[in-house]
Amino acid sequence: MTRQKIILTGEALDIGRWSDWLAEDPACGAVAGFTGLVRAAQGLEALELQHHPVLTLQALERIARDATGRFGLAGVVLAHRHGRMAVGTPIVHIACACGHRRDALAGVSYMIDMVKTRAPFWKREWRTDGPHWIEPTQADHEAARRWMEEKT
Amino acid sequence: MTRQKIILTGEALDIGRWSDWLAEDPACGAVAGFTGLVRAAQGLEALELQHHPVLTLQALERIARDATGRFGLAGVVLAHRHGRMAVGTPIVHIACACGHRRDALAGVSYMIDMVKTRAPFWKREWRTDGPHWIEPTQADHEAARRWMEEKT
Amino acid sequence: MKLHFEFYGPISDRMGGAGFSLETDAAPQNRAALIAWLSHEHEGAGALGDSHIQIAINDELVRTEAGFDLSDGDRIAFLSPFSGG
Amino acid sequence: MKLHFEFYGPISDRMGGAGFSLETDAAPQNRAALIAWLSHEHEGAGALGDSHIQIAINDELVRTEAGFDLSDGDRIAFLSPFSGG
Repeated sequence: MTRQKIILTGEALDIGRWSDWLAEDPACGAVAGFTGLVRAAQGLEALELQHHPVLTLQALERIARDATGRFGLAGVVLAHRHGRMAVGTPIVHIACACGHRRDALAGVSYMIDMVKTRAPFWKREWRTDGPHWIEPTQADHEAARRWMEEKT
Repeated sequence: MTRQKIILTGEALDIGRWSDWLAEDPACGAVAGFTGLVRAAQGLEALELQHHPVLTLQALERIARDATGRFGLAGVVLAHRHGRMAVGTPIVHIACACGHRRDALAGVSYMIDMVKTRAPFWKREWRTDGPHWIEPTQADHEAARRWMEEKT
Repeated sequence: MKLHFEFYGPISDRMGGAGFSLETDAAPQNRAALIAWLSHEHEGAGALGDSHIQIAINDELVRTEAGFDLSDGDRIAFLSPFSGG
Repeated sequence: MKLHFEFYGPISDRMGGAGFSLETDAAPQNRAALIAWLSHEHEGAGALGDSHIQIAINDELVRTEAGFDLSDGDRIAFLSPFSGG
């Protein structure tokens, strides 16, 4: 009976509204969240996130389902932008609600680690000198692998 | 140059506004948060949080300062209610902003663990059969101790 | 001299409320002596010996192993183990 | 038969765009043969051999070790390593 919202959109993320929605469940004493935003950098004009028309949403759904089972979550929000975004724009928002803080926080960590390397997105920075693809870092790959190894 | 808001109040927490405020810093690509709420339970009518008129705010300030130094945070919100609260009411809200997700998430975990056992609050449930003091759990004590041991 | 006692959290139930004041000519100079004296005056005070209870003098936490030097009008607070969040 | 190719992420730069279509009478039946054939047709296609690039056929990820059986009109997508969030 998990409450969940999985959103893939080209529009601005409506973060406040989802947090309120998650906190409505009186059985949940803990709501943890994460928002990733376009970070200012020298010469950065915009960040572009490309996605796959079918596989990306499927991957987000699978990540949310896995987190729900693994951490016993009562509520999940996983929202991801695509398209071109200015500095300061939210790219991804994740929130987990459940009875206790440990599981809510772990659920958020798990989902952001998975979204970084296991969801079909491709990130491109538009800088003053042109476009540059951004690859996930080695640390990103290791973070995802660690979760796979410590199967609960 | 950390931006910070430390709030101890008997009024409802204004969570959405602080999250927006934290996300305003364009140097921060990551904002993590946690909200603890009064969880519904059989016979629970209200939760009461008592505090100390001087020491409680000092402790919150110290916890935020320690987290800022330890995780290199660029922005911190630590807000805690006192008084009597109905089921579903936010008790504590924590948010951390910084360049990268790991530190933001760790900062939130650290602060909630510390708030549970190192800030002078006393929690009392008002149930249909009267008031009951709530002690921190063994797990709460261990969580706080772990942070002390793994000094960075 | 007059000393003011404050009780926070569960210990306040044992002490019958949030606080009281006492007069003395010979103020106790360490935690054990303080609790022994309070136990004379109040039957629940034995519970104050719990090592998890912290003491603050005039709104400042003190390490009580070293003893302390109380003055007229001091406020001594006994803080039950914390449970926030 | 006609096959449609799609390229996602950095690999699309190497392949000169988001995709193209090709005709063949003998469809390749495994990843190595597919890339060898594409390399004939397009000079950037060697880069598709990178083992981190995943393949989806008709919007379904496939494990390419086992080989595959392509049909007329199939869409074969090459997905560069993901970088979300």
